[in-house]
Amino acid sequence: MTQPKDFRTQGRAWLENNCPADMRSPLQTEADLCWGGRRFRFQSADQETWLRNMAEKGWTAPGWPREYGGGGLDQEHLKILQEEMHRIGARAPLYSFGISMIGPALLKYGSEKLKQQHLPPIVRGEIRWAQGYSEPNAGSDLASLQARLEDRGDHYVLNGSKIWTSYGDLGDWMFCLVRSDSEAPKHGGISLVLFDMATPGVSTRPIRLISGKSPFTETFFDNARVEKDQVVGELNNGWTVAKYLLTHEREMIGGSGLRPSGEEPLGRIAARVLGLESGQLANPMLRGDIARLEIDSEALGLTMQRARDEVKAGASLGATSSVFKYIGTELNMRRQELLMAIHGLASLDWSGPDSAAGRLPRAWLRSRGNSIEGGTSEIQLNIIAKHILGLP
Amino acid sequence: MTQPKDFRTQGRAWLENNCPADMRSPLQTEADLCWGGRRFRFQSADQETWLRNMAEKGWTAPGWPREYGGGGLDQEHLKILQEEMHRIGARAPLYSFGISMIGPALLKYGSEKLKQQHLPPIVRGEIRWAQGYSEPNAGSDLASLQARLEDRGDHYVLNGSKIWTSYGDLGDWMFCLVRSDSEAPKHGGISLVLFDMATPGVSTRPIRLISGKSPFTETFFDNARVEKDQVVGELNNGWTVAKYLLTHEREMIGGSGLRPSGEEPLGRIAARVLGLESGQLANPMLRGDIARLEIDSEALGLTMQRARDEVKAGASLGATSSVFKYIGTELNMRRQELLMAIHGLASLDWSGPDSAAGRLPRAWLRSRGNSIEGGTSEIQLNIIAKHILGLP
Amino acid sequence: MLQQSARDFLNRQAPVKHLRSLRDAGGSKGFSREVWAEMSALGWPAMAIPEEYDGLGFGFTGMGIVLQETGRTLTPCPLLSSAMMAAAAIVHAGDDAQKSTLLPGIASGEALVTLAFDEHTHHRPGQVAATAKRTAGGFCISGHKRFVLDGAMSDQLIVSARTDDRVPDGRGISLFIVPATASGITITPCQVLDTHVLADITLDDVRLPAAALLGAENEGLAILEYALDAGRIGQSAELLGVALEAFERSIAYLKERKQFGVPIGSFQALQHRAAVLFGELELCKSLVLNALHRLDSDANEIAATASMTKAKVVETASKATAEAIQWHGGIGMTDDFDIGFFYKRARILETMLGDRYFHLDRFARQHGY
Amino acid sequence: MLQQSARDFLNRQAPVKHLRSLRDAGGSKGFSREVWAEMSALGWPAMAIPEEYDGLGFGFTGMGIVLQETGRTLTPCPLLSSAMMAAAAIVHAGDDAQKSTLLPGIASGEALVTLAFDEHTHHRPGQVAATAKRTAGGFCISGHKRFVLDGAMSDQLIVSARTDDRVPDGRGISLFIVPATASGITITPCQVLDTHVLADITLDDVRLPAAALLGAENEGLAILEYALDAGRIGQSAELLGVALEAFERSIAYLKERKQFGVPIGSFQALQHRAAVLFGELELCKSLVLNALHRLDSDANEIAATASMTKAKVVETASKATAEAIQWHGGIGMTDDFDIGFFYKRARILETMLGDRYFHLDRFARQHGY
Repeated sequence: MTQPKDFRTQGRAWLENNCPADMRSPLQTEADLCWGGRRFRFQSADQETWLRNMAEKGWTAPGWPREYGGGGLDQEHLKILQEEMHRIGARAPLYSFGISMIGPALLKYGSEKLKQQHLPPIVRGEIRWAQGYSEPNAGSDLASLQARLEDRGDHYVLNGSKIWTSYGDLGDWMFCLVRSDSEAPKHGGISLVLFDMATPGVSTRPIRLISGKSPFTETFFDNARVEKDQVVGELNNGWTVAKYLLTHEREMIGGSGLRPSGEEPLGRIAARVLGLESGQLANPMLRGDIARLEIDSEALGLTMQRARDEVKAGASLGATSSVFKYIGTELNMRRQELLMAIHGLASLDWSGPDSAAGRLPRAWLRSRGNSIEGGTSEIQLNIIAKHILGLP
Repeated sequence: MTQPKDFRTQGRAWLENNCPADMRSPLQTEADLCWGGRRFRFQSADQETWLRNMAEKGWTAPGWPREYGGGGLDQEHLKILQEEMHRIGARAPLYSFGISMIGPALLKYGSEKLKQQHLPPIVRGEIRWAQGYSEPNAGSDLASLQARLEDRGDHYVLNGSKIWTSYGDLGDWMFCLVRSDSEAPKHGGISLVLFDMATPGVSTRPIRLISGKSPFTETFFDNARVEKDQVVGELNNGWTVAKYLLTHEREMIGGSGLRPSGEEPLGRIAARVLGLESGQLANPMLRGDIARLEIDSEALGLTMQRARDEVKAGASLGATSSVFKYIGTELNMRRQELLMAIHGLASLDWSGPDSAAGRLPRAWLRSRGNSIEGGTSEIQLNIIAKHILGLP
Repeated sequence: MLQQSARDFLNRQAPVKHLRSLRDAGGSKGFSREVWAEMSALGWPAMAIPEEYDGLGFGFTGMGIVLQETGRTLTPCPLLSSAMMAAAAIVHAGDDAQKSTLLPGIASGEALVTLAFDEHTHHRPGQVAATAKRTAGGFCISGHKRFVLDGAMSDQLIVSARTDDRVPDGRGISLFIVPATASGITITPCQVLDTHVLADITLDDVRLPAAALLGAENEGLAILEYALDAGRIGQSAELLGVALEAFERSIAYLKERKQFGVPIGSFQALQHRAAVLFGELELCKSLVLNALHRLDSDANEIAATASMTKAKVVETASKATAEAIQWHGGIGMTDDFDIGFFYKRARILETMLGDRYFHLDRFARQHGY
Repeated sequence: MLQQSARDFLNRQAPVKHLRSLRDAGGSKGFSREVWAEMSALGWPAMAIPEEYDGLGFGFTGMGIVLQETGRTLTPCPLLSSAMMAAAAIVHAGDDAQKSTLLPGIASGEALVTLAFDEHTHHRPGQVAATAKRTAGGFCISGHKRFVLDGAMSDQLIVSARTDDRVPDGRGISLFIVPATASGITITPCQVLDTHVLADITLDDVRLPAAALLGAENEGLAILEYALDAGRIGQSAELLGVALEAFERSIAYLKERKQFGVPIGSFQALQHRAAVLFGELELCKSLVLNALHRLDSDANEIAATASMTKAKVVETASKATAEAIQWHGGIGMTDDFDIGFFYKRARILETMLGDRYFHLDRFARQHGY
């Protein structure tokens, strides 16, 4: 591997040449996120170029092995790449549940065939993945699932439904937790299977949230065909894979507690919007809550970095992801509450010019789901109590 | 009964003539409290006079029936008396677990003999009562008690021990929860008995707290004799009496969340100690916490008044006492924390002149016990959840 | 009695699905004239208006009880803007002619009057840039008022404007009664979070007779603050209703919804949070009752009471409605389910007329620290 | 390694019962000279002192690790006052002569130096009434310093005094190295909550040579603030140890103590509170590590870091030690049981060098709001 110092020099030069200028500005709206996939429409030629260039280097998934299209970088080189991207304010070229969730699970549990088949298209942003975990009425009790996988000799068929599929209407493939043995005890008899969402018998219906948006769907399976080689890990051993995948999801969600890159610190926003009086925020009672949030957010960032360093040194993330999930989502909710308070009456506007078409209140409402999705806060606290603290 | 208006006029005149001037100033230290009892030493002749005068009118227990020495006042007259005492800043003539705890239980459950025997000396402040409830290692699980009452024909004998007896070393009589039938289920077989603490076989040992003071004792029973007529209510039915008595204790403890009468409001103390800058507290971050505490404390006072009005209208206090106990003790702990912050470095002084011999930090440390004694906060929340909200 | 009859009426005629249907119909009305006519027939807008002006003379306590019930059903109506706040200003400071002209209409519900005072994105009633200049026949007002409650549906506006630049902040402000149809007025409705409609109002050389002045010249801020405090107390009553309803629905859900084979209400962690919240709501009930009584008995001392009450009720309602979503889980996040409307309504009520920070600060200042 | 060896030593030589025995013995020493001599033999006071002055040159990170361990055992010692804060001031601002004279003694533990700066009942290092007047041979200092950490046991004091009245607040203050035995000095020890001893020090026309000036004249506040920030970070490390130990002892108790027939740690409400606290403690660990690294690498930018760290660690430690008492129940309130000492120590560490409110305010100011 290139020496770190050389890697930095070369990487910097490459980024300078290959990152379009427009891709070096902070994200303005959710529409600026590049999710890739068959149905994705690029917002601009620059957005597409940036994805292509990065995918070619394998830097959309820089830590994955080169044989599956990844960048093959170790922790030290990864950090350098992050720093250099941060230096020029480069946007992430691709947001992807393929990279953050199913990819790591395939790398750890998938057959060689599955890796070869799925990882390279993920790296290239060609296939967008949807998550099929929750079911209606199951809620936090994830393992009580009912979607049924039946063996039909040379293939399986799937019946049932899932709920809370993020952007299910835009997904190409789904990784889906199903019951493959209804006789087995609750946590046995579960499998993680993959299938194309264009398969006949798979359909979706959007769920409208209190924010007025529909980032989730329900997904229905009516005798949908699943190929036999699309089981991740062993049949009926999917709960293990699912739990591993959940730790990645939790850590990812926990990141919502950090200040979004490119966004002004809360205190500065408050000073700008509310004004100062003798150097202090004109709203003195708000100051303390803002300071506490900023400190906690900084502390979470330091803690996630520390955990990454420890993982690098051989520790397992495991239940710690529950700590990040819990704290990160609490912080994002507090942050959204404070943004509402900072913007005052303008924050109520559902459509007017002051609030950029209600972006602020919609983000505030959306954040309430943070402590529910990906395992409720209560579930995370249970996990911490049992698996970290060892309480009975 | 006297007309309210006349009662106010006559009461005011009587108080004017019978409340010594010294008894109209705020309490300075705990030593100013008049607890009465055989071992009590009056601080001053005025303190003794004030107790005698009030006891003669029955106004140490103004709501009790006149036949047992009480004042015989109804709610309306009680309120007038309170207002008139408040008007001249009169101290309470007597602090007494007899009045706040065992008295109401005797009035409701006691035999005529027990009422005649015990209530008048309580009104006169002649007998100081101690509470024998908690036992070592029982903690919140009050009903798991072990102190054993055995029938010896014409009397009982008691063996075992109690813990957390408030001022057990100064008590004259004890009301004591004991196991009278070891075969009965946990909440059955419990009795509430009364005995003189001078009875042979009863001894106490002080418990030193983190505040350095010893307001509690352990109490030991070694074949102590208990008379048969000193059972409150029926034998083995003491749990009912005990629970009734506890609601009174909880409401009393809840009162610790109110600003002590005669004490400055917290905000005013802070302004005096810390100073103001352009009309605001020089410590801007502390302001919010003080304001929240003052509001909560005011709200608790209004709520306790509302509950008293509802009890007057026929409602039962019951589980509501748990709300007061929980909130009141939380508020007192917050209040003590804020007092420490307001007094800054001076609050650390364990003995020096600035802190009046460590009064402030000792009160702060003592307050930590508020959420433990009289049933922990956790127990109160359980009671609210089950008995008020009806959660399963 | 009043409470029960209000509750029965609202559950029948304007439950939460009434709000939902208003929203789904779109438009800029914000409330239903039909429902308002029925409320008026029940005498609700007349409650706090003296009998001599065709009111019922019951005072604000009854109004608060009704507002608490509209909070439970989230029913949008101009009770707060017209029958409580505007009425309070007119009763408190109007002359006989103004009272006779305006109050009977407010009482019957046929006329709507609202206060137009905020000019910033934050509630700062003392910061007034709108001006009212003396003319031969009276005054000429220009300025820009924002976030006016029911501003698009009202017949009359009570507008704050600066009549004297030379006196320091807090004085030099006057109030004027302005017909919404007066020449020079432009009203732009703006829909907020939950379908309530606020208005942006510009006044461009609006000419008024001298009789339009409400109360003494330059002394309008005190009148305005009194009316706002009445409004804050009314809001607190409404918020209490919002919080209680969200809490009670959630407690019912905790008993019914099962997970891991048991009702989720059997989990002690949720039980304790529910119990703590119950206690906070008890405190809020007492504060609201107390504030309404004070408003009826001791009108000059209500500023500290209003801020104390609103600060506490807002924090509790915000907590209660957020917990309501959390306890409902995923379904609580969906638009199909009603609980999210409570969270939105609590936010609107918090933000208008000063949020928790505004009132904590005001409470502390009023107590000299 | 350092952590483990420190822990082993402290558990053996100075566990919590060491603090208890010091307290029960009374007196005004505050710490044990014998234990301090052993700590010194292990090189602890030498860690942050450069090698050229007989130190180990390891920087502050190692010191923080040791302080975290003394927090776990609540061991009183002058590591913070002398080897961290005074050393920081001297290394940062001292001239060669001062360094050569003072640092080797601090490193060996034989000399104790402490900062004397507070004059009020609240930590306000910029408000200095003590004066230092120029004399023929140097300076003459008068003033009253309060709450001086280890002030009764130190050999040298670093005293802040005003050298120029005419420059506005923040400048015009200078630091002086003053022998504790100098003529005109009166030292009165005062015992605080948990047996630690602070001192009240009056300086009455204390005459000093010119060489007593530490750093540039009139620029002492910046040096003092740097040394205080080092101290605040050291305190945070110690507080973290206090909090972690109280938390771990409590978790162990939750597993062992039974009520209603089950371990109390099986009650979900306590489990969740413990889990939340665990997360907060994880954040604190990261903040403390980060602050120590920053102190070693980037000495000019530590003010915001120090305030951020102390504000958060204080709130968490206060919560953790209070919960520790609560979870232990009645026994936690007794003096016989050790857990109360953690609560007391947390309070002292919070209050000295600025409490949570002080540092939240400072953090906000440093970030321009």
